[in-house]
Amino acid sequence: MTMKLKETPHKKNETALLTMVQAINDGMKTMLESDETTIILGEDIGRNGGVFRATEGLQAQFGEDRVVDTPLSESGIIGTSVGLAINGFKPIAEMQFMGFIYPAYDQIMTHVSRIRMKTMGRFSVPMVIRAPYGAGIRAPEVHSDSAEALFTHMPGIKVVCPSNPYDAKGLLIAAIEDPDPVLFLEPMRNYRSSRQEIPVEKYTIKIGNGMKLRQGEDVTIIAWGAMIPVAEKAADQAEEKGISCDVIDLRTLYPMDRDIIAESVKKTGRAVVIHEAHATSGLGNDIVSVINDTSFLYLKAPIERVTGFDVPVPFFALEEHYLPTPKRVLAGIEKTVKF
Amino acid sequence: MTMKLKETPHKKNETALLTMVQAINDGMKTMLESDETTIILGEDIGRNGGVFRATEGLQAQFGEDRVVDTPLSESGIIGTSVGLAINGFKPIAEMQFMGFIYPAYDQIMTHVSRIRMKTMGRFSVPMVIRAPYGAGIRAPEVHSDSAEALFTHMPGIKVVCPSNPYDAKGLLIAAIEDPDPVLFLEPMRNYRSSRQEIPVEKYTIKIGNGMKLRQGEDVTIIAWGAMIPVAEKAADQAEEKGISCDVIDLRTLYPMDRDIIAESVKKTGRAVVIHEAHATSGLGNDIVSVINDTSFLYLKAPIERVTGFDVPVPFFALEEHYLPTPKRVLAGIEKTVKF
Amino acid sequence: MEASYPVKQIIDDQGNFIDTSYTDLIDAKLARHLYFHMCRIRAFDRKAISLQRQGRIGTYPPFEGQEASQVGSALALGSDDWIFPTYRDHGATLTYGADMTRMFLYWNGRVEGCVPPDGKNIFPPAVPIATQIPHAVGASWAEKRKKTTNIAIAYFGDGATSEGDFHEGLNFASVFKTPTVFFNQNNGYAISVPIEKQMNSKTIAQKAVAYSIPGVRIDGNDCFAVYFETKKAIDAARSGKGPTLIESVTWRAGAHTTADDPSKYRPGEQGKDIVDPLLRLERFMKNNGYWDKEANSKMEAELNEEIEAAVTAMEQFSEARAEDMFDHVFAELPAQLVEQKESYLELLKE
Amino acid sequence: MEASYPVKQIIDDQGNFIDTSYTDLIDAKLARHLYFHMCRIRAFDRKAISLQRQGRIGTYPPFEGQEASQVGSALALGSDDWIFPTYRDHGATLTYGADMTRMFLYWNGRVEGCVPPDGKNIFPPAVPIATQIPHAVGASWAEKRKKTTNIAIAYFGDGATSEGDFHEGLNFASVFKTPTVFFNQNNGYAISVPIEKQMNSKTIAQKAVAYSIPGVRIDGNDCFAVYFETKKAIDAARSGKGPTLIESVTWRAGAHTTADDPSKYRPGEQGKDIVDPLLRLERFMKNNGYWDKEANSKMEAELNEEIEAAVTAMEQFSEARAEDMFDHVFAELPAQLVEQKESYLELLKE
Ligand SMILES: Cc1ncc(C[n+]2csc(CCOP(=O)(O)OP(=O)(O)O)c2C)c(N)n1
Ligand SMILES: Cc1ncc(C[n+]2csc(CCOP(=O)(O)OP(=O)(O)O)c2C)c(N)n1
Ligand SMILES: [Mg+2]
Ligand SMILES: [Mg+2]
Repeated sequence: MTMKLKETPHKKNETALLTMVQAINDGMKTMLESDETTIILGEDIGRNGGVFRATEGLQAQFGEDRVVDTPLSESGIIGTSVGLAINGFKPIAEMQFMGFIYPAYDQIMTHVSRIRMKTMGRFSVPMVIRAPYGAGIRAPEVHSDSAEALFTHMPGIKVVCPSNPYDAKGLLIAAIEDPDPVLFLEPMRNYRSSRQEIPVEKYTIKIGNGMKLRQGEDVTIIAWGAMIPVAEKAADQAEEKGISCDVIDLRTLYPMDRDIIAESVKKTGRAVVIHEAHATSGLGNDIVSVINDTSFLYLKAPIERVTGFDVPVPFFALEEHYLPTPKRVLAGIEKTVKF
Repeated sequence: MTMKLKETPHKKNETALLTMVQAINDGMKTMLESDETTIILGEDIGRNGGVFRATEGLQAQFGEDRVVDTPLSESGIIGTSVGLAINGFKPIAEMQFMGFIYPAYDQIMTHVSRIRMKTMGRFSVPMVIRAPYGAGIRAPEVHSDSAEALFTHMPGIKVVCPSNPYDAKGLLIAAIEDPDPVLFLEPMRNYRSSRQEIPVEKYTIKIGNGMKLRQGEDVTIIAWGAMIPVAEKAADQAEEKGISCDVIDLRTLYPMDRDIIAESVKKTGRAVVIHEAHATSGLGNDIVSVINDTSFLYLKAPIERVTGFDVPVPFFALEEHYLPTPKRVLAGIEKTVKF
Repeated sequence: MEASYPVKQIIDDQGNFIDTSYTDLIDAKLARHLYFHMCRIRAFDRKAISLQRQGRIGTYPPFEGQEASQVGSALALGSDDWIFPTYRDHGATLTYGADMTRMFLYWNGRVEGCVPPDGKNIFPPAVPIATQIPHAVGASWAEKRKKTTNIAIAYFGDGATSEGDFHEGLNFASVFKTPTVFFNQNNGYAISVPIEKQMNSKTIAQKAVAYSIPGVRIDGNDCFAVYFETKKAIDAARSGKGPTLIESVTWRAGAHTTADDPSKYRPGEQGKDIVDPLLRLERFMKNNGYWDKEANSKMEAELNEEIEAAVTAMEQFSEARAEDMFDHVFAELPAQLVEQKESYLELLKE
Repeated sequence: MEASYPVKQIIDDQGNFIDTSYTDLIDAKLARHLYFHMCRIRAFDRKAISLQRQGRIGTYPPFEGQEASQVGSALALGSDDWIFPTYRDHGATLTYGADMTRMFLYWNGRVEGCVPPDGKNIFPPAVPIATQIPHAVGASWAEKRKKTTNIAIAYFGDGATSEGDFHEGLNFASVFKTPTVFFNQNNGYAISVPIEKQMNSKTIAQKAVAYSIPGVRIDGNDCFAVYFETKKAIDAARSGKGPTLIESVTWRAGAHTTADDPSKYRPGEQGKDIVDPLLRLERFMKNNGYWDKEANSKMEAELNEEIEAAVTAMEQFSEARAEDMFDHVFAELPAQLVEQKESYLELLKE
């Protein structure tokens, strides 16, 4: 279909002080303006602007045809998005919480991720599935899941998870422009926890590249999304004890930046992996494998994993016990150092 | 409800020569006879006896009330089974192929696995979900998935996967008698590939225990289900090259028998993990972590993973390229030994 | 289609009989019984909202406006029946016998809030929309298999009808003729989405046609219509006639939850014309001389006491234990969970 | 309900007009056009079965008995429309323009079989039941957004109506008034499960009531009824009137697939009374003097040639390449996939 480009001109280097959820809103706005084929679908994303206000104001600006309140039907949202995507549109589908993506799991597993493969590229599904994830906001049951590993185990879809406003906008725009489906995970706890000066103009961050947040010598800490502040705090406390840490924000969970991990672990010889998903079959195990495959001879101690426990995310009175804390991470750091 | 016990008396030590699918049928028959609360639900499991004949003859013997042909509705099958299970029954739900379990993923993830937790044990869901899995039988698209990791990452459900007729019957009966939900994975390729003399009477195999298939000194090979014959062949070929292998059949994927792995790797110092699921976020990474956690100082070489590739299971003309072969496993063995 | 599903009413907004065939069936006792429970759950609901505002409980979904639907249907149940509520149906479960202290605990993030009193078949509120519908079908199917006359009732909203589980559950119920009552509260909205955007059909009752089961549409703010129509559906289920879909047309007077702001999406005037179900019953009682001022103020005082006592009990309830996060995942804890638990409890001690 | 959805017919089993309003609309050209395609796909179907028996292709699901439904509906489509078939609807896709060689390749486990001719909007057959229904809704929604008059047709079976995606797809279509035709082939069985066990409703057409969209029930073995009723639904969709649910009542004459044995679950006499759709059309053509014996045997010879040529092309098709397993997962291969691919190709060389 025709693609009228009507970029709103921004002064170069102009920036705005935004929270992550505002940056995500800005990223969608940017693409709705620049690409007529983008269309947002989801529950309560229109008038209401989404339960987290991520789509605030977008329906008013772009109309009900491009910012669509759908029925309460996740499989319907993803299934119809597949049809829109193979026929010229770029759907951005919002799952209200990651815990509610499961009804759409079949559509994502058997179609979204496989259509390019099963048509040798004749059809493709350039779509983004946005999902707020994680515990720590005193939400009801099932609202706090962290299920990235269910999608990194699904060839054909990329999985991205920013930890700050700048990365959120740049990665979201990259995801929308990606020719393949991308699951875009948004750490609810970071939505408003901090602000950042970010460019008003359109920019992208390459999917697949991690980011070194700080340089250290003794231990490599690997985390993403909502666990980044936890990693930083733990690293601070470690510094006080004279342990200096490399802190890596993976940013993309699939395809994973193995080089940034290997490069760091070859230097430090020790690694602590943090995620809030369950330990068993969590992505932390993949990182252990990456290190096993790339840095075996450099390892001075077993790799430590500090993760959510192998229990369902508990009701919120106990969620702080479920989540990795700086204290638990620090214990892991010291364990590797004292090994 | 009343539980009339009407065990059909079997002569002690009486055995029968059965294929795996016959052993599974025998296991269900045994439980239907001994426990009136067991009920089988699934698509085409009645008159038709299941597309693999696993329920052959059971409806004729036990009636349409206990062996129920359901509508074509996986979420309906699992969702109603939850209701049956919390109200006195032990449903054995058949998913026709593992690739068709995805529509029921939400019910399994948010209810089957969490009901005991969310009611502190007041309600529980003693049910078994049977699912034939794996590639190699020239089946159509989606019929060949191997998705165990999507369930080992789900606290509250156990995952079992036998590789031979004897284990299949014993583990299935244990699963049916288990107070908690069990996903019972059946390797289609092993359904009729071999026969075994197995006890006619009721017996169980403890869920959670792996099995050492052969003793060796140089390398530990860890596999399960359809990969066991591949592991055995590779071990044979390794023997010819003077490399002796410990071969472990995990049998239960969650909870995993970490002791049998650690005990072996501490002896051999080398490990090759085999599974047909995709490498990324596959269970092989968990095993790498188990070894990292338990046997770090004993490792002489990086752990090798020989798995399905990070691509959707291809259409059957290419499936043999997707699956781990003895040749690929042998290459992995030699790599660890020559490291 | 709408025409073939007229809204059944027994009394009008002024509290006068519309359907006079019920004049003998409705007496002071029944009216007061319904009124008591509607007042009770409203008092609970308003207390919960204020507790949330004070930060004494978590996010809370009020049901004000739906009291007639929830009380009328819950009182129609028998003591051995099964009830499968959503997060907004604790008016129904409290009426059916759920413990008020535990109800407050639930909304304060305590798993203890899901544990029903012994012998009460009250399932935890379904959070994933519509997932409880097949559960109700299965539980009632089990009763049928046991040859009892017990039934199950599933509560769900207008938005829930868009989910696959609604469809799959009703199809199973119709095929296996299970004793299930599908009690839909059409309160006009699914969070911000009005029913016109949720579905193209003007009624929810007509969706019963897809399964060839009875569908009825009732005035969900007329507690008598709710009570007697639900009873009919329950009796049909008990007597082996299978499931019924009830559309109880009501109104969510407040916000979706205490975290929601309806002014963003709901025209201010909308719903203004709807007569509060409690007022409507009050008018009926006055019209029929069932109104007893003293008794009422006494009742209100007692309800207030009950609720304050429950709040106190909630706040004095034993601290949440980290152990409980591990102990109820399986009947028997696997080794790795034992390890995770012990090492974490160790760390807590430090 | 059944009464309100009578089976629409244009000709009877003897090939005589029932609905004479069509006498002017049906001429020799149309009859021969339909007959040609029905013969063509039947010849393909029978050839595929024999190839499977000889182990020259994999498991195969025959559609014999459903030719009128598949050809009648496919010929009603326009060249820019979208078609979303199941694994049993290649009679329809072949008629619509799918490549016969690639069709054989598909059933021989070759992914190349899913690639449609350029410009043909033929989606790969849906293997997970009912999942294609929302796809058709989305693709037709896209056409509506582009302001074209193109539509999408979704094929699915009686069993598919039990899945959540059937319900969610039809609900979306009704809410967004998408130009979608839901073409249900009620062939009596879902593998071994007869329709009476699949649903409680006597018809599938009545399920349209749940969405307040038109539902029609047609004789799926009457190629004219299928053709003209599908055309009506398509025209309605093109002109902005939204979706239609068509129940095409037909019969699966053979096994579910070549791996299935219907004698295990289907009474031998069942279906014996059903007149083969090709014979029925042949009778009609004879009754109306459209039958041309020579032309027919010529046609059969030509079809035979076409099919043999396609089989040869399938068997001479280039070998399946391991590379293809990797190369189409993403537009650009991630590093770890490049590594997996290269190391595997290395190993193959050894
Ligand atoms: C599967 C799923 N998707 C989304 C949500 C988020 N959510 C919670 S309540 C709600 C609206 C439900 O509306 P309705 O069924 O009408 O019930 P009501 O809230 O009006 O009582 C939504 C979308 C959820 N809980 N589960
Ligand atoms: C989600 C899912 N569950 C189960 C199956 C296995 N299966 C393949 S075809 C079929 C029956 C389909 O019946 P129907 O919809 O009537 O179509 P028909 O085969 O009669 O053309 C089943 C159960 C599947 N393919 N997908
Ligand atoms: Mg509602
Ligand atoms: Mg069928």
